[in-house]
Amino acid sequence: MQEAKSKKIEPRTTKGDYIARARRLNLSDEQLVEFFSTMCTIRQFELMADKLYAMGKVHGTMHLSAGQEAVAVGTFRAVRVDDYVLNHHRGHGHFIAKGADINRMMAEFLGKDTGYCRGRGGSMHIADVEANNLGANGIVGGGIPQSVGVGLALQMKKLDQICVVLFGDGAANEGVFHESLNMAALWSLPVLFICENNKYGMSMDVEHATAKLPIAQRAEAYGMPWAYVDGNDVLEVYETMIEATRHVRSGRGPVLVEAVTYRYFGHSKSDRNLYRTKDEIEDWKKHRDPILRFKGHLLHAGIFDEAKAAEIDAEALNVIEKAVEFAEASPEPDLSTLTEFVYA
Amino acid sequence: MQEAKSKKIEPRTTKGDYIARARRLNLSDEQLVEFFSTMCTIRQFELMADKLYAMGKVHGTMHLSAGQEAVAVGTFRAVRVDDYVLNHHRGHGHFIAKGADINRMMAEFLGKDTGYCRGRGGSMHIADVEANNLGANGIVGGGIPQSVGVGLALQMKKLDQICVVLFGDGAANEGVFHESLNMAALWSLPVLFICENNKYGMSMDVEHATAKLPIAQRAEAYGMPWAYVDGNDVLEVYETMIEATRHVRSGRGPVLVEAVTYRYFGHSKSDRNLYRTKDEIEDWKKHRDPILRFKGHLLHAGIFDEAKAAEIDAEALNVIEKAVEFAEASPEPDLSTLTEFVYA
Amino acid sequence: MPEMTYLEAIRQALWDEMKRDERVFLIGEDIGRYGGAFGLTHGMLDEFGPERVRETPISEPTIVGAALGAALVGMRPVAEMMFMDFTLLTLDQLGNQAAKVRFMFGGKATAPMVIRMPGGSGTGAAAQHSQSLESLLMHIPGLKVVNPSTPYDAKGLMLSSIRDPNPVCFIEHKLLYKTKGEVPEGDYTVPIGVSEVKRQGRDLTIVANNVMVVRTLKVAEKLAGEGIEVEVIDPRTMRPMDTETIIESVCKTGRLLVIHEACQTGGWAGEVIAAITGSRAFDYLDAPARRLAGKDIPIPYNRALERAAVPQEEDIEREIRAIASGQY
Amino acid sequence: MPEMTYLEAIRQALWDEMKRDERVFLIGEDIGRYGGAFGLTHGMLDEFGPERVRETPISEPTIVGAALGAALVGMRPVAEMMFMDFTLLTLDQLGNQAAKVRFMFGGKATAPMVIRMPGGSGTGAAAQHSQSLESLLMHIPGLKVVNPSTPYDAKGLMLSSIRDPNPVCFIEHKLLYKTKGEVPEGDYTVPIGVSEVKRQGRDLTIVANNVMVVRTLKVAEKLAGEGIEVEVIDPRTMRPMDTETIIESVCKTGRLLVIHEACQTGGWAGEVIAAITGSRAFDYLDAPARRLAGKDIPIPYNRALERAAVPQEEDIEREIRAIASGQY
Ligand SMILES: Cc1ncc(C[n+]2csc(CCOP(=O)(O)OP(=O)(O)O)c2C)c(N)n1
Ligand SMILES: Cc1ncc(C[n+]2csc(CCOP(=O)(O)OP(=O)(O)O)c2C)c(N)n1
Ligand SMILES: [Mg+2]
Ligand SMILES: [Mg+2]
Repeated sequence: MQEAKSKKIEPRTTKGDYIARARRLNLSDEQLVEFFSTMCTIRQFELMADKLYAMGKVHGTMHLSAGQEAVAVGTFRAVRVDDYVLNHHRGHGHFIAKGADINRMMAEFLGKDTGYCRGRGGSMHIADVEANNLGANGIVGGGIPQSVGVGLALQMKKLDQICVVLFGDGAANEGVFHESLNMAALWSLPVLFICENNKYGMSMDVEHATAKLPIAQRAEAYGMPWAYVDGNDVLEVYETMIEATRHVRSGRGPVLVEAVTYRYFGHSKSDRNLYRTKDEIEDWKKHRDPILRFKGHLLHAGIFDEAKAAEIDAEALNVIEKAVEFAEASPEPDLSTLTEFVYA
Repeated sequence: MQEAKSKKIEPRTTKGDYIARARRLNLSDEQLVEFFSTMCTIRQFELMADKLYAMGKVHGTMHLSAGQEAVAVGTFRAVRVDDYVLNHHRGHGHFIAKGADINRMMAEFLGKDTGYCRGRGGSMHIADVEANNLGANGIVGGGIPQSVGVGLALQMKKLDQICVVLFGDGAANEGVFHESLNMAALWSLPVLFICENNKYGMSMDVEHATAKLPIAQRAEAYGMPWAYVDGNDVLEVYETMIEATRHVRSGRGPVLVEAVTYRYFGHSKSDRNLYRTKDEIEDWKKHRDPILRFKGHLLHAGIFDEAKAAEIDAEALNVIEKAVEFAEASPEPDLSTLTEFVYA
Repeated sequence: MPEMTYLEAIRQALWDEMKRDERVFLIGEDIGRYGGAFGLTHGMLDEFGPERVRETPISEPTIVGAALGAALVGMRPVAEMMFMDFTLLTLDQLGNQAAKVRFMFGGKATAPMVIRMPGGSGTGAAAQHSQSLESLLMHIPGLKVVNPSTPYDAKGLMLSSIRDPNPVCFIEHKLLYKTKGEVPEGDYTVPIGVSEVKRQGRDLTIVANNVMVVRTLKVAEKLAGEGIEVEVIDPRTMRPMDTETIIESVCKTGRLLVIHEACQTGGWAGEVIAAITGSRAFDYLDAPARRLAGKDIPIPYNRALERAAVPQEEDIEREIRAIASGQY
Repeated sequence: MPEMTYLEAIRQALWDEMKRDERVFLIGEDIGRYGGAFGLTHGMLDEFGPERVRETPISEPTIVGAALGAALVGMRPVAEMMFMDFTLLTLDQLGNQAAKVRFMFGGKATAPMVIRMPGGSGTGAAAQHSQSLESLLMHIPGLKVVNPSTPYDAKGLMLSSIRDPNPVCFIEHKLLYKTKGEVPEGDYTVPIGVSEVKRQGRDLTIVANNVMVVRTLKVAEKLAGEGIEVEVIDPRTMRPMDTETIIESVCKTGRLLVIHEACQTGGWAGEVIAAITGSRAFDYLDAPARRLAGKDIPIPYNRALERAAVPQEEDIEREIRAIASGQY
């Protein structure tokens, strides 16, 4: 009989002054400001996406991640640029944090030929394979089994990259979650499973979808270490992911991290928010917003002042506005190319 | 956050004299002899099936359960006759224990019109819907999600029957296992999940297929009680199933029981047994055979003597031989009915 | 007769049948408070409660498997796949289990269940939320495949589907949800397996399904002004398919065009053409049977590409004109 | 040229390609010591080790998903579905993911992967282990579907499939595994998308796949003695399908019969008939195109029923005679 080898990974530096934690993690002022700035960029991207949709400029559907920025930034600052990522449908933030070109993202969002997928994919299928970004997915849980294959390939090639796969609280109830965790654990694959628990799968709250919480404890069934973190605290996410990636990269097998967060917008364009209260949303926005909280810490530590913070946010908006300009000026895909790209 | 409510169900009466245990479970001599006799019938059925196959009388494939008789009898003596069962491919024993007509089973095995499925199903699809036997399944794990639906129906109809679903150690790695345990636990459905761990899924030994053992502990991920029992001890199986069905029937939700056992024959007709040693098989046959062990206890307690035991076994063989006669004398399905039964 | 939308007509059928038959229940994702991705089940949770409007975790294979299990023991589940594309996750339970259980068990099992599934493109939902997969489902014996194009048919066919003792794939089209039509208030059924001639004409027989029926009828009206009289047949149920109505029509018109949104290669137009070719209508065919179908590509996101991927009115018009002018 | 079985030919292709290209690996259930349910991968574990002969838990969706993930990052996985029927468990990863990933990503992703899948009836394995599902797979753009009938084609097509940059469904037939034929030792390929005329004839064009090619050729030889000369075309790859070869043949013979084991309704015979009807061959057709296909039922267990469920030599003979005598 095999021994259980699960353990809950606890962030080491939860005590004490917030910025002191950052120091212990060797994060410089510049890095902290960059965390803030990237979170602002993500937020501005999502606000703009919503605005463009309201203006009738977006044909398709979209899933916005405003409120979840800390998971994206905390994760992608902890993993390496050359690590692989398999993303889910609510993936704008992850791609921005991974360093995607905002212009090409926005162009894809607007279905333009200059977009990452030449307008074929849209919001739900943004990918940048050259940058080891293996794409968002319209099928809930669709990327999870693919992470097993990426992990296998990395292991067979004896490379030290890892594969990060992101999915929601709802996705953790798909069968492939079970199959893939079992296989990844069995073969000690370099896969970091990240469950972004934003409390709802569409309208289904996580307590009514999941027999036992936290979701992360499911890792124990496979003898896999797990962590359960405040996904709205970018430093806590970062620290946990540093721990988790160290484990995964060292060949000791996969880890499952659950990051608790909250989405501000409706699930998608069809959402009328009937399943949750305005109060609940407002409460998260006021008291637990990942950007406001982090800004507070930076202000408190004197790393920047309000004016600088506002300037950074303005610059983020500027980047997004430029991206809209770029996207709007970009050509539509040529109709004559309609049937291309089906086969290599 | 929900509290974990898992617990391992421990048989209460593991101590002391074997037959004393039976007494505490209110089992009469007659019942114990019937346990023995039914195990013999199952064994003889499987031996005969193998013989018929060797004689070229069986067209299709088959999966024999010789060695696993105690799981079948221990389970189906603990559940009620009107409980539902969803079975897997290695299901002859379960159906016999549930009380199926041996003649009609044998006729189905030989593809005859008098068989349970009028020769359409064969070994892998024996069913007797009228007797709440919802059939074997050729798809590994195929019955598991159906148990959720049966459980739902029973709950909605406020009936006190339960649904027993059987599957192998290999099947527990299919995605539907996860989905179904989650749903059944979430809704406290009256489903008894029984994982018959015979150490191999075809040639794959359970240690190389399962990231963490025992399989039953996976129930904890769903806050579900579980038990891990010696599947070759009919009394231990029976006792655990009595406990488990009491829990399930009382509306407190599903239970997962893993019963460890061993199959003597190859996986199916294509098996050359390359993945395990003869010694291993012989060891199980000699030292852990469920029928020999149980017989030893009955002899020791003077419930019957060797002559009576031999007589019972001979009678079992007789029943099987009669079934073969019945089946062989039965007509083939009429070719003119080929396209019937597709639609109701 | 009251006017209502296609979406309302389906809801009314579900509602009425749940009132009438307590064995009927809904099972699926976000079908309660949210009302489903398209609002179709809106209000039903309040009316029927969470037990009969059973919201599930995101576990499609087990949704279909659970529907099957419940059906086998006497319930009448109506499961929802939020998008038809997700049916691909469930084809073991649907195709290996539900479709075959009656046959495998020698006629002794009955699985009365409905799987609703909105298909089709036109909403910018891209490749994984826009497919038309009826041709796959039609190929699996044991399944029935229903596919209404009007509110009237939608309600009548849903009532037939729930009452049918077999697994029925009930295919809706997203673009039809808001289309309106007259729908009787009370109980009526449209039989499964009966085509309808939606428009009579002498020059050309067109067989089309769901949204293509609507597009074809529009074009047909336009061309009637020019003296081209097209007969439009809506099979309404893809399996079993009532080919007799098509055969008769072709015997009259001598020409056949099949139009569907599903990709052309392996699509059901082939089935119709083979069936007609193999029938007495062969001798009446004055020209080769034609098909106008979706391109052999996944559905693209970009609006113009998406439009171009499947037959639009202008394509249908062009094709009919070509046929009428004897171009083939 | 050495003789070998269809099964050995496929094994040799896998073996040689794994020697030649270290990116190639096998993944599936019981493919190691057991050698797969049919012994096809027998000996490969010893030769290539457990990393490249990767035995998995029983988790089909993740087997295909893992193959896709590995392919996306430069490997060349060959996954095995023990029986084609189990492919229905994987159609999300195969149809929604692998088939579409290149298109959705605007041409920027490549998924070179092979899924082997033995199909077909005739072994008493009943409804869930005997299906012929090529018609489903053919309908999904982005997939290639390969389906050899001889040892020669099997090896040559397997080499082409592994080297192809797209997801390829490689369909084998259980009854063909033991059939023998000449197979060159060395490296050669049979191109994907090229039909082969397996027998020349002037009276009737027959298109058949896998085991039906073998049966048809036998019948053809027999009837040749009576002066009926049948032309037999094996498409070899179902998608892309080389219809040009069929068109040319029909222009010559004036008659078309399509034979497959897959169920008739929605089967690929419809695709061939529609394609030929819509081609220049229409004018040469002297009689309606016919199809002879599996019955529209799940495969029964009983041997006689099972035999009767799909076309056998006597059915093929009867059909050819009927056509030759102008009965249609
Ligand atoms: C297989 C599948 N089932 C259902 C859907 C419809 N759907 C899209 S997102 C979603 C909710 C997903 O919830 P979660 O995984 O928690 O991610 P979140 O949207 O909350 O970020 C649903 C049901 C889908 N796209 N794919
Ligand atoms: C979905 C599916 N995958 C694979 C198979 C082939 N197969 C039949 S039985 C079996 C092993 C099952 O192992 P387990 O669940 O432990 O049951 P056991 O045979 O040991 O009783 C396999 C791989 C199948 N029938 N269905
Ligand atoms: Mg969520
Ligand atoms: Mg087993």
